[in-house]
Amino acid sequence: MGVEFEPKIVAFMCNWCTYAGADNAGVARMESPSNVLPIRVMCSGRISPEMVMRAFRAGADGVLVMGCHIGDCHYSTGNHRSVKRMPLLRNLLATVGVNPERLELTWVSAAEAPRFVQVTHSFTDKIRSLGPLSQEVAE
Amino acid sequence: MIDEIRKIVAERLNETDDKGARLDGMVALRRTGPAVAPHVFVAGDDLSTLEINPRYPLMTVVSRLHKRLPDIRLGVVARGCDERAYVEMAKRNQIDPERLVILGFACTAEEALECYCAEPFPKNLVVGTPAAPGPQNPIVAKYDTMTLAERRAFWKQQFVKCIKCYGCRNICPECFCEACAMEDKAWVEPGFLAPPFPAFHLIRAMHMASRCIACRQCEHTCPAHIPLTVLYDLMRRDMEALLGYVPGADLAALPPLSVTLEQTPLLLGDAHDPATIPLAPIGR
Amino acid sequence: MNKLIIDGAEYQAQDDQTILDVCRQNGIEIPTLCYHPAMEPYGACRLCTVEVIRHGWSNLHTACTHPAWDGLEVKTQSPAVYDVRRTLMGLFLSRCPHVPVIQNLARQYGVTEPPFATDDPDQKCILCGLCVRVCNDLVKANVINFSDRGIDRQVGPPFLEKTRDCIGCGACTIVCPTGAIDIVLEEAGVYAEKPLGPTAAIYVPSLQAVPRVPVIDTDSCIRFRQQDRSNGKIADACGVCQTLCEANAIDFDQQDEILDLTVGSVIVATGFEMWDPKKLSQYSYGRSPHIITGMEFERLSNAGGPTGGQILLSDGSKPKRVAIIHCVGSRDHNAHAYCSRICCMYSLKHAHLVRDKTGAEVYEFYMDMRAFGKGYEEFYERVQEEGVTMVRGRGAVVDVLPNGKLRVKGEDADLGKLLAVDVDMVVLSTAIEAPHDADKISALFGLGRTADGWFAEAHPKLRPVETNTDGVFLAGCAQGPKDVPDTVAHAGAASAAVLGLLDRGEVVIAPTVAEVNRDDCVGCGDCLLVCPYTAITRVEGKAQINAALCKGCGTCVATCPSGAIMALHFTDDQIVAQIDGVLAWA
Amino acid sequence: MDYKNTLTTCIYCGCGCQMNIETLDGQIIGVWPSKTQEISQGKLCIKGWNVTSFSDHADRLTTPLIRKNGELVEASWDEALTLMAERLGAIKTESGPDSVAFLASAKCTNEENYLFNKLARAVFNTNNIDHCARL
Amino acid sequence: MADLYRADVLISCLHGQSADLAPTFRQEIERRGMAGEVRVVETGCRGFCSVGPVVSIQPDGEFYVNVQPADVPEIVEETLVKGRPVQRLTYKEPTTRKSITKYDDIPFYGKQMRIVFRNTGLIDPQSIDEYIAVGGYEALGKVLTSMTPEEVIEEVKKSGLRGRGGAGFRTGRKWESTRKAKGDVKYVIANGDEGDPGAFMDRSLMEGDPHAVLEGMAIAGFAVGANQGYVYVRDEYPLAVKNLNLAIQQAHEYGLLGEDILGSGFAFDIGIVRGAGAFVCGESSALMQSLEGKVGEPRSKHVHATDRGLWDRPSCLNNVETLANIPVIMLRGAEWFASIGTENSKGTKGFCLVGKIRNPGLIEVPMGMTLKEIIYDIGGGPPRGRKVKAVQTGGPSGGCIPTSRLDLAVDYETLSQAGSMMGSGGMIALDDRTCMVDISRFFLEFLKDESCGKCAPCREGIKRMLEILTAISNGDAKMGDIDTLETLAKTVQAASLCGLGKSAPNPVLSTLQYFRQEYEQHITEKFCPSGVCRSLVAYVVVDDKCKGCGLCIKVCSQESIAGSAKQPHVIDQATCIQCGACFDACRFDAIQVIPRSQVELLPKQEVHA
Repeated sequence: MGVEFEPKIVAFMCNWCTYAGADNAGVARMESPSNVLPIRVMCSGRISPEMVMRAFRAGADGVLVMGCHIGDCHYSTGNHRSVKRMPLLRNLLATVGVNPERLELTWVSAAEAPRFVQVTHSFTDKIRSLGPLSQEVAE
Repeated sequence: MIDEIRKIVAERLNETDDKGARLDGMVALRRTGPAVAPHVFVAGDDLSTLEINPRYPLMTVVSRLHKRLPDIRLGVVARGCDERAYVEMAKRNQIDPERLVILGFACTAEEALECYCAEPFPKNLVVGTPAAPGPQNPIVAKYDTMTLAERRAFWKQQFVKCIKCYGCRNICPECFCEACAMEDKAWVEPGFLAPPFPAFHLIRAMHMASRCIACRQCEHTCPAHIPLTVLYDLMRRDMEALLGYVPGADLAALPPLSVTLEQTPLLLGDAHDPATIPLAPIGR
Repeated sequence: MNKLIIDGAEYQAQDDQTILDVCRQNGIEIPTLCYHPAMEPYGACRLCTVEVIRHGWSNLHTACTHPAWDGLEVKTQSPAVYDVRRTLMGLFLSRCPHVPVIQNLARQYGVTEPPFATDDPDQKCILCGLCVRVCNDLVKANVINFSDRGIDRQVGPPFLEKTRDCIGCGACTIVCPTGAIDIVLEEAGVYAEKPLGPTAAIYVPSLQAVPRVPVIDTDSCIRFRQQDRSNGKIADACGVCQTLCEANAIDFDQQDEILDLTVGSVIVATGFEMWDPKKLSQYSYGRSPHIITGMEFERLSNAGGPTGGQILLSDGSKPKRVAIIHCVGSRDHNAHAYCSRICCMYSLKHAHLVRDKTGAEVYEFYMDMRAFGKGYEEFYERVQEEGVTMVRGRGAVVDVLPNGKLRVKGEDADLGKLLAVDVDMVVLSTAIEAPHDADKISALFGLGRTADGWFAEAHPKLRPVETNTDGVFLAGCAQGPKDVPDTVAHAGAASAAVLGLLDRGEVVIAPTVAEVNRDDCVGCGDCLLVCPYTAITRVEGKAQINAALCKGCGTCVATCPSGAIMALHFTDDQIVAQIDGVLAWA
Repeated sequence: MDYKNTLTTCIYCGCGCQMNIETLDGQIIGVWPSKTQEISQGKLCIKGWNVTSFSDHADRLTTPLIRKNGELVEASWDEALTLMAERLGAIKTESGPDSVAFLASAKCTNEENYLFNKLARAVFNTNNIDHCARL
Repeated sequence: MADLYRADVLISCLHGQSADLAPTFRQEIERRGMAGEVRVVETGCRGFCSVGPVVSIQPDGEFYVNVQPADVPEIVEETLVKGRPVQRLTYKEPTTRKSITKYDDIPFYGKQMRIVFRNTGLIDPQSIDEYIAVGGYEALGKVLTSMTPEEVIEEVKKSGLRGRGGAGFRTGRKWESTRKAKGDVKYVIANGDEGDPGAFMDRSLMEGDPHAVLEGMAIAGFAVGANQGYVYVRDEYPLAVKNLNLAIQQAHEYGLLGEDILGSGFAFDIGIVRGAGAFVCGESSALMQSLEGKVGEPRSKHVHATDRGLWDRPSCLNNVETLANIPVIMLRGAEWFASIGTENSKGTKGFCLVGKIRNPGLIEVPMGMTLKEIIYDIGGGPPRGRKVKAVQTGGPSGGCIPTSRLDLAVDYETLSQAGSMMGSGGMIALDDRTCMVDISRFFLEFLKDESCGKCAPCREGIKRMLEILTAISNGDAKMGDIDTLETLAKTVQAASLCGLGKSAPNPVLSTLQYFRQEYEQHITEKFCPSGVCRSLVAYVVVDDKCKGCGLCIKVCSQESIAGSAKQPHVIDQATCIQCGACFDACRFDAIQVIPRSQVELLPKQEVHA
């Protein structure tokens, strides 16, 4: 019996908003899928394209980059850079045939614990439907 | 065309401008026997050896000289792509605009076609009449209809040829970094030939997002004949669509990825909800 | 210094002083009508006549004009002086029989009835010239002056016609001893400018003001108005306050200054604003003068307030029944979901005040009595003992009955049934909320906001006075509702936090900063553009990071194509290690 | 300012790709593949691009070094050659010609390799000779 | 050079009908072909108003009175041609009817000493040459060339000269304090305002001898260190203004005014400023306000004008009469001047002697002369059959001195002690036909209009005093009013700011002091013995005395007297307005004044305040 494919999703979370939101979700005992593997960074602007590609290279089936809403960034304009970089990277992935849906950028603030749970669930389901990345990027 | 260029170069080298300053040299190509290589002509040189083909990224020469000789004032015989290269390099302090005079000449129609060049002539046009822009690369033209799978196949089959000679990076006028992320083992683990797909190539593609001026040098110097400019033309298309930035067009325009949304805003979708930012079309 | 004898006692006088100055300085009573300390003595009413003996010669002179020469002997109450003043008052009383000032002065000198026939019984002007002098010499508007001569002399604008030059400053109405001039508010025309009316342009804002010093309202102050009207030509009008201020503490040249202070830390203590009960119509706020908010009740019961602290209805009578409704706009999803924390206790205080001051029945509608503080519970019991009826249930609706009474409807949870009470006055203990301009403040200091609109503290439990932005602290209700003791404690903590930074000389900053490897940096400058704190500058062609400014966000690390910038924490390697780590674990 | 592009051929393998070594006042500042040569047609491999990296590398030997009491010390050619001659000669005589092995470099010219070959085979009479290109 | 004349015809009293005398003389002289020999000069006022117009023929000195144009041919014929006096026209001594042909012999002039008016009436005021001819500007020359300012001041102090304006302040001391006052710009001001209704001596001086004033001012300027002088002249004296301007212009032409006068380096200029017709501007501080173009309103006295006067600069203000004395003092010396007058009132004083006397006119007498001498010797006493009841001196600021005190020697102190005041020099002889209440009311009426209204005692006090006097005069007053009047008067005098207010009560106080019973009679008996207060009197004919001569009928303007010749006449009380004309005309004392109450009640004639 084939083991159902459980996607591995690397979620880069900004320390001030998303990570705090995740923490609140936890505190509020809300359920979010374990597929989502959180990595805390100080700001979504810290995630370079190389970092995302490295995550894919390391076996991630999906990468979530989560940060503060525009204007809420603790460093005022960190998220401005990621909201420019990530779309270009998604297009680039599409250009080389990697499904761009595997990479998503979204904003979750500290107060939006319920939203955090909703985003993680929906992304996990999407990646599960896309299947493992290895299909697309054969060694 | 070449004779006219040689004549003007000769004049410029002997000219003194209004501030009484003279050019220390003119960067151009020189034929020595069978070979042609970049050379700095000075007043009194035999200009008959000055050539304009085969194309080399002369702005890299200018940048190297400007960095090492702080007072040198140079002229350069430049095509459209050289001038565009100069713009992006000057913008990133690799060339000092004060100490450079551009002597632009237009490419021929064949050259424009060969390079699929959208603007085969420089703004500082001195010699030659602008030719019609070349057509779009045929692969790029039909790219929107290609499905992800077709794309994967195309590039896997191309990138597998890559011998990691870093030629594309070395020849590129816009790749002026001392240390290169493509050699960083954190991103590209060493020891593989046919470097890891797609990381190795996408790193440079992402770096060239706001710099690639479509001079085609990388494709010409790739021993594996990988159609790199398809990748970069698509990247330039996405950049222009998303942020309205055309590398090499305007010295004053700020590098789009480094500045805030207020300075160069997103043209598509709403930054407040990244999900609204559309993807380039993908074939079904 | 001159020495002179007044009524037998010796006094000192400056050279430029008059006899009146010396007397007034030493409390010797001399009546005057046409004298004003801020103006040149005029000597018209002659009331200040005193007996002056010099070189043996005794003469009657007006004290206001006669210099206090050395060696003078002055008698201010001699019979001759008394006779002159008595006759003068007779003359004045005959001229102006119905002017109180004149009647009182006349009575002092035994003149109760006008000795002579009165031409014009309504006459109030005694031609003392104070108004003319203040208008010409002080205000410099040159609007009114004497016209005609002798007994026909009168005061008025040129040709006694309305003049556009009158700036409506009211100075003449203030100095006029008999109230013969008053300000007439005209719709348009002469007083189109802001009519000051007889209030002073310099005033103490309120008795509780800190510091309690007078301020000048430059819109009404004659000096500034004349300066504007004459665009600087008349720059020294009036200045009476300056001349009379013994501490000469008045400087007209002070300007508002906008100080650019470079400070190390900022405490944001922008407090709260009262929630507007009009937003929920069921309380009918605004539809009856007797439905007031807690703040308005405070003003009513304040001794300095309009009713001198008495709790009165609009018709001046005392209310017999008062209802106090808690949680108006608080704990209410149509307004503020949070509890405003302070209303329960001040509502109890209001109930006590009503009982104490009016003896009226008090109905207090509350859901939960949050008397959490030290001594609060005891106070709650005491208020109950004073006969306040506690109704445990939200005061839901207030209706204004046709007879002006107010019907408060609500639920009594203890009895489990609905309740309606007709009262004379309803006090709404309204919620408190973040100030209306909180957005501007948060943008200015990079402050976050919690869901309820208050500024976000760094950590609700562990760092209540700090914020996510270094050096910016919160104090008081800016961070959330709190009563006075909590506010004081909170503010104390904020100050301590600031003081902690002050004395240390160098500051410990978070280690998470970035650093440039100068060899790898090619000086392209992208990182300079990226840094929100301008912590990166170009030094000899290469980037350099000022560690004190760098907040460690890492955006520059991700931007640098050649990886020449390394973050000391959250390094690429560490993150990559985490990537491999989590993926390996899953 | 003396800027020169010297046409030369890559030493690392037999392809014989040509490139121009870019020098400024005698310092190597860059490498340009020769676009006019039919073989390389303006292309180079990774070695070709980095052909000049050894030229002023910090670890490059500039003089012979002799280990004296455990530490490598600079020495003159004469001293080094005489030392090698004595020792290698002694080893050969003590342990026979095959006790010495010769490792040549692909980066040397054919002539140099020919001489090296002669030294090994003719002087030391051993066939223990090879070169790094086969590593 | 003016050509020489054999004789001069000096014509005075240029007003009224005498205006055409000069042309008539000129025609006559022209007709006689004597134009080259005889000169006709329209000269200043000789002061003998009762007999004006007067003509005097120089150098012989014949003096003709009441000359009409018709007499001109006779004068020319007899005196100019034949050198014989025309007896018809000479002055006849009233009692002895003896003709006195020479000017000096006439008693009216005999007793006078004309220093201030030394030239008026003798020279042509519009000719500087004549002024110089009689010694004009000699004093200025002497001062500028041989004296220092301090010496000039010392001389004036030694002379004992006091202000002729009325206050009698020592002129020398005033000059000295002006000199000592700090400031390089100082002023000399000549007060020619002469606001008194009864005074006209300043006018005659300014019209008759303007240069005397100018020379006095120049000397004052030199003494106090002023380079600018102003003459403040009443606008109601146009001839004075004209003559003064002419004099200034001529003085400039002769280098006697302007820069570097007589080469002495001293510069002095004089401007004429015309008063705006306010009596109060006679007071120094009000005058200076008016000079500055402001409303004539006095300032408190503690700031002396000699320190801060005109435009806040040291200013020396003297009456024109005072200044006219200066040249004489400089020439004839202080001792000579000090020898004239009393112990502390030196020199002479001009008076305008008017009222119920035979010889009203402008006189100048040495201080110390008794009132009796002035009234009777100079003034010729009251007209036929009348008795002098009192003498009013000082105009509205002065007081009434009863006949019992006529032996009073006139000087500053004696007059003020007597409750009156030297004042401007007005001197009105009152007879029994003048009612003291009415005279006070008249002056207060004037002062009510002239009070500047600034200070309450003067403004309000005078109004109330006038109301009381009017009530008394109308018979509506009660006894207490007199005391109220007195206290009011005392308060106004004590508390008023300036001279006008302080002196305004003098007429009332002095009349109360000497004629209180007249006031009481007006109130208790409701009768005005002088017959002036109309509501209280009635005129009736005394049948037995009335000769029926009809004289009274002729003078009665209301035709209310009836009666046939030689029959006792009857006055119809209904139409009689009690003007008293019949009483004055009747030679047989047949008309008698009786209290109106005795006549059956007829509508009273109110006097309006």
